[in-house]
Amino acid sequence: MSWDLVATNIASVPVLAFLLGVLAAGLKADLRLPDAVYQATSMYLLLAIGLKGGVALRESSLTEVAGPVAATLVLGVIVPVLAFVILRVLTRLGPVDRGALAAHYGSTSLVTFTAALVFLEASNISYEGYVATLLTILEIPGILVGLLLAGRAMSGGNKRGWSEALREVLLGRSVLLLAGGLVIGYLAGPNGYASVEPFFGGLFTGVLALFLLEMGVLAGRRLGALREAGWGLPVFAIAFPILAGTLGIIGGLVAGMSTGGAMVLGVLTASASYIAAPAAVRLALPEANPGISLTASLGITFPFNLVIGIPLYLLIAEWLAGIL
Amino acid sequence: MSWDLVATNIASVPVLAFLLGVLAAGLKADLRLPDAVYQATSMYLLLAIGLKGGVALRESSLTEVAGPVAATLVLGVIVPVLAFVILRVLTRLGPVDRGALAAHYGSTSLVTFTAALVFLEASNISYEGYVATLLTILEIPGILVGLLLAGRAMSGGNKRGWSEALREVLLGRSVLLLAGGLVIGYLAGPNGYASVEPFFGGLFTGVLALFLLEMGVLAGRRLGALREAGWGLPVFAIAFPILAGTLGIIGGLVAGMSTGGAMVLGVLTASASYIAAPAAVRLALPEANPGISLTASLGITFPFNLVIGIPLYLLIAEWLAGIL
Amino acid sequence: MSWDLVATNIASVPVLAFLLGVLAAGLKADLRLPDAVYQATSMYLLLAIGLKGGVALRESSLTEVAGPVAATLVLGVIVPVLAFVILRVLTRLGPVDRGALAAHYGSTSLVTFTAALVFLEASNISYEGYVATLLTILEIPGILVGLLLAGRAMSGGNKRGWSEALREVLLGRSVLLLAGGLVIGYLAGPNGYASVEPFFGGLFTGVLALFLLEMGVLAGRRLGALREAGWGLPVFAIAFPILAGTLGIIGGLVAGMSTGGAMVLGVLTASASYIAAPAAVRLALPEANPGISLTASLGITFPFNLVIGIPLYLLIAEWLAGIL
Amino acid sequence: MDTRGFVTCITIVAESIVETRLLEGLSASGARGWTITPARGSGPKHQGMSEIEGGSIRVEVLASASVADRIWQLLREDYFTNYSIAAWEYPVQVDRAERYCDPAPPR
Amino acid sequence: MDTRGFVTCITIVAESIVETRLLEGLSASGARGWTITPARGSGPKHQGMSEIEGGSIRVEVLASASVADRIWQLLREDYFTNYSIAAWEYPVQVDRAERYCDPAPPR
Amino acid sequence: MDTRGFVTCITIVAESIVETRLLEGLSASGARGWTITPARGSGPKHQGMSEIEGGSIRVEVLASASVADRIWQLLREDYFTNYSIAAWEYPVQVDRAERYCDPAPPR
Ligand SMILES: Nc1ncnc2c1ncn2[C@@H]1O[C@H](COP(=O)(O)O)[C@@H](O)[C@H]1O
Ligand SMILES: Nc1ncnc2c1ncn2[C@@H]1O[C@H](COP(=O)(O)O)[C@@H](O)[C@H]1O
Ligand SMILES: Nc1ncnc2c1ncn2[C@@H]1O[C@H](COP(=O)(O)O)[C@@H](O)[C@H]1O
Ligand code: NA
Ligand code: NA
Ligand code: NA
Repeated sequence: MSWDLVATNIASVPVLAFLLGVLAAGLKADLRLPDAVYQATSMYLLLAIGLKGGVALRESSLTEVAGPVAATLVLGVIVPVLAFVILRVLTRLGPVDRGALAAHYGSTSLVTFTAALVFLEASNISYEGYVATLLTILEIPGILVGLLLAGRAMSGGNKRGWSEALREVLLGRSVLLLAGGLVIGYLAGPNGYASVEPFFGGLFTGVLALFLLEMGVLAGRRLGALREAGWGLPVFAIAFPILAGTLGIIGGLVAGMSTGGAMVLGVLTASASYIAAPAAVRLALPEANPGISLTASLGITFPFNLVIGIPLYLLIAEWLAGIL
Repeated sequence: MSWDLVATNIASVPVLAFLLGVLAAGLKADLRLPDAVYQATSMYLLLAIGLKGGVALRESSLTEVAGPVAATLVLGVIVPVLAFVILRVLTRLGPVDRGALAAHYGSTSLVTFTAALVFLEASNISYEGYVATLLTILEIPGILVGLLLAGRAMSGGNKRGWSEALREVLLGRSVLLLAGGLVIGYLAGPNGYASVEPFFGGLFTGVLALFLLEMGVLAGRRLGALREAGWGLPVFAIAFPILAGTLGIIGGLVAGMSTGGAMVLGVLTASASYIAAPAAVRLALPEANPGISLTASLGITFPFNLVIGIPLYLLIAEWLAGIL
Repeated sequence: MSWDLVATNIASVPVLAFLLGVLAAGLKADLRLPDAVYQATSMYLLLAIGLKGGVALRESSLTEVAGPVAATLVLGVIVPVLAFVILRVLTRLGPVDRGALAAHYGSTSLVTFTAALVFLEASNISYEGYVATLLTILEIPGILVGLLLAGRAMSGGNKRGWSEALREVLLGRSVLLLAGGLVIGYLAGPNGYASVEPFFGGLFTGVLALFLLEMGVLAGRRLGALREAGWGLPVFAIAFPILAGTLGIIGGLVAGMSTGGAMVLGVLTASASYIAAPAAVRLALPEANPGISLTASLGITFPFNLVIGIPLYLLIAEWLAGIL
Repeated sequence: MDTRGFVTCITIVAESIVETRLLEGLSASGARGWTITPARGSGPKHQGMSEIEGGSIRVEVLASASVADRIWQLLREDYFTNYSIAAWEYPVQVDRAERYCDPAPPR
Repeated sequence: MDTRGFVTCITIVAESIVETRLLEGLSASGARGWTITPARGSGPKHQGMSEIEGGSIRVEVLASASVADRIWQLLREDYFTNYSIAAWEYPVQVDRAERYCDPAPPR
Repeated sequence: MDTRGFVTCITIVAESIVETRLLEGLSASGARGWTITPARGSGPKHQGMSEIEGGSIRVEVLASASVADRIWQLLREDYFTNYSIAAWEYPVQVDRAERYCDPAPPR
């Protein structure tokens, strides 16, 4: 694999800020953003991604988008099922914890997606404007499938928790701000967007860097909890994203997306949720140990994708685009 | 009335963000900004408006400003008195609650004012740079007149509460930041402003959009409380702004302002306070039910002005400018 | 001294915002930023200074930087010792409180440094890009020397407090974000920085203005506590910065820095810490009265440097550059 | 009118994710009000979830002894097993005791 | 030196708009200190004001029984009728009891 | 299984700068958990430090009486003289009392 790409990716300010955060966590130093600012920053990122995607969506025809949307929905079902099955082989976890992990890996990570876009833009590689739509779509089905897989295993079943979890996913911040941003961007169009571009566009990479500093601290702390896990979980948390990412890239290419676009879809399937999924899982599957899922998704998969995965998926996409 | 103007206004990112907030409130979803960020954002908007107004003020002569300032002061007395009287006809509220409402409608709404400026700029209609001065001036008298009207009705009278309320109005954030910003902008001038323009100028519309998302949630929740009120209050909350706005426009035109400037003065008189006034009223008139005033000003008048009022007042201003 | 320079400095938006904050504190009005936003803003400033400095550092050769770094280290030892000795003459404070003050004045103030850069840029005076490195270096030794001076006087000695204080200084936010930013900026280089420039560069002066508004409130409150102190402390808090600043300027010129660069080093030695030092001192020297150090450093020295000191140090630097 | 009286104050520290559900449960148990403060903490079972999802909440409920018992019941049945929870109660004296104990039937 | 003793802890939850006034009142009633935490909540009279003006505050005051009585008096006279307030008291044990109860004459 | 029992609740208000040290001390005294809320306040000795360094913290610790005594000891030895601290204790009733009082040997 081309270490140049990895080097380019690592030498970007957002990724370096992330590594600073990991280092700070290792030193037990306090570099976390205040909670209120962390919340506001994540709202900003969601809305900014949505708005930009909405403006771009105007330029896409329905036929153009239909294929990738269908591919995304299929991937939203396949990926968590695969995760559930593979975890049975790799670990001794029970079905509830495997379902919880499936929900995390079936869903997706906004920040990984965002870092991939920043990487593509820095590398002058184009991608379809409607990828933010795919991000929004992939948020949901993976979580639901994961919950269902775990639920089959559960005796009584907690109706209350399920409806709360459904609500949490459908009406949570992630989906509302992404979907809302898409609609607003679509309606406002390029002219309307121009007036807010200095805020939602110009600042984007800088705000992402600040956010990744915080995510680095969180990931670093999770990494510390790793010692308690066995071998199966870390292996899963690195190998599964490569598998799922490759599936996503294939799906994107088959659906007719460009190399850059297919790579982004690969990043979406490869990345694991650490915001929407943990909340929903905590409500619907309180028996699951939240530490396991978070250590895997936030402590291992997230840094792996951010530093190595992103350039790797681009290489895979370029390679597969040559074959298919 | 020209639906094109309304459509242009609605299709702007800030107004759409507001509507997203209202929708989220309806769905009982949590899209509120963290409180600390909400506070900071409103400080930013106040300071930014003040600074820009202060720079513009340097280019205005005293004679030019004197007339509009006088008109604003007169309107600051007339509008709350009118509100107090009209509420006696339309509702069964006692004098204390009517005084409270008069204080809200006599004062003004920063965000409505700001949205009006953004609308005018998007429509390429010019307005006088000193309008931020009028905003600062109108903050105060309306509240005091409203409190006096209610106070006449009260027996003992709460000296303590009155002096606190006065302090709250005169030394509250709104007035201090607006007036402080005006002075700073005036002293720093265009050169000094240039260095902070990317922050206070460039980001302005984007930050406003984020703030309006939050205001949409607050307004939406208030809207929900509407069912408990009778018919009189909603009628007042829509009809009175049109009346007061028209008076403001006439005042502006008579004082020699341009069409755009007169429209802005109309927006100031038409809009109702939901930050400075509620605080002052709560201290000076604790007997008043704060729910009534907030439902009217924040739940009805604010959305009405933001979506329909702003283009409407421009039409009225253009029409009256042709007549007068 | 040239009042023109002072006037130019005062008429800048950040300094005027500071004065507004002082005024608000005098009026007992509440213009403080919410705590979370204050924390985030100071993280932003530290990281932004570090990043910019890191990018600039790439263009400096090691030989070029070695002299100024050595000068800074020497100043980091001399300045607190001088402060400790002079305080014995000027005040009746015991060794513990004098050591605490020495730690504050031996370290440095990020915001004063930042305001000096903004001032130099507004005046089109160039300075060496590596000054942020000197800032980072000077953060630490002054605090340690001050603690040692006080510690000699203490009987038992609080081992626990000392190691905590050391940790607080070395792994506190100031040092980690400045040093981290330097490394990130160095690695990312001009290309990597370009993508975050609108955030960390463009907004810088505006964010500084908002931060100084808050600092004005804090300084103004401290100023209020001044009446309780005698004459010695205020005299020290104004005279010592001039002395230390002159030493810093001489050090800079001798080490081969430009006039602008030497002036910045003078600002570093002249300014007193009010974030890193207070925390470290509180942990290592709990017997010291924190009110004394904060009143001097935040209530007197900080406003003095910001308003008068900055142009004064430039004049001294220009004058000494002509002589040496 | 002196309406002093004793009521029970239950303090509950919980992961903030369960806030909506918990408040509904309190209401259904007959509580007529509560006060929430943001919190964070550590305990024997700490699962590190709260650090990501907005920390914990600390809920204080003033209620009659019987409502308090129903709240303990609720906590035992729905929360202690799977969630990070600490709770304690003690008697407090209030004015206008009827505000906290009105015999409003549990919803 | 063991200076343990019992004092009264009054907790007051109030709309944050009245903070300045309330603290002056506590001071005038003889309280020598207080601790404030941010809060939000719900109660039988909730008027929805706090949601806009920065929520509520939760004030704890340790004081002697007589100062506590004066504080209850203050609440009854100036706050209960028109403001959203909850308050409760209970006895607590402290060290250095004189810090909380010094016979400083009410200002 | 009804495991109700009484434990001691100590509340400590301290400058936030001492948080790390204080929590280590609590742990060493045998406390098995704590709950922290952000706070600010005023007291007879207030030194105005907290206003810059992130205010105060309010720490609640549920523990056995003997652990509580060790915590008081800690406060007296290391904190009362030089730091701004207020602390008070009172008995509370809990469920699952063993969670708070396990005879874990003090570390
Ligand atoms: N002994 C204790 N004293 C005070 N708070 C506690 C104690 N134990 C647990 N808590 C609180 O309850 C939460 C949940 O504890 P746990 O269920 O052990 O994870 C912790 O985060 C603390 O906030
Ligand atoms: N039963 C209760 N338990 C705890 N806090 C309460 C209770 N009732 C009221 N409160 C608090 O007091 C505030 C004012 O209540 P109210 O006067 O009913 O609006 C609420 O916002 C709550 O924070
Ligand atoms: N009488 C009191 N009631 C409640 N809290 C207090 C009291 N006295 C002091 N405090 C708290 O303890 C902190 C330190 O007090 P002090 O040591 O006097 O500076 C204050 O900031 C308050 O938060
Ligand atoms: Na995925
Ligand atoms: Na008005
Ligand atoms: Na210095």
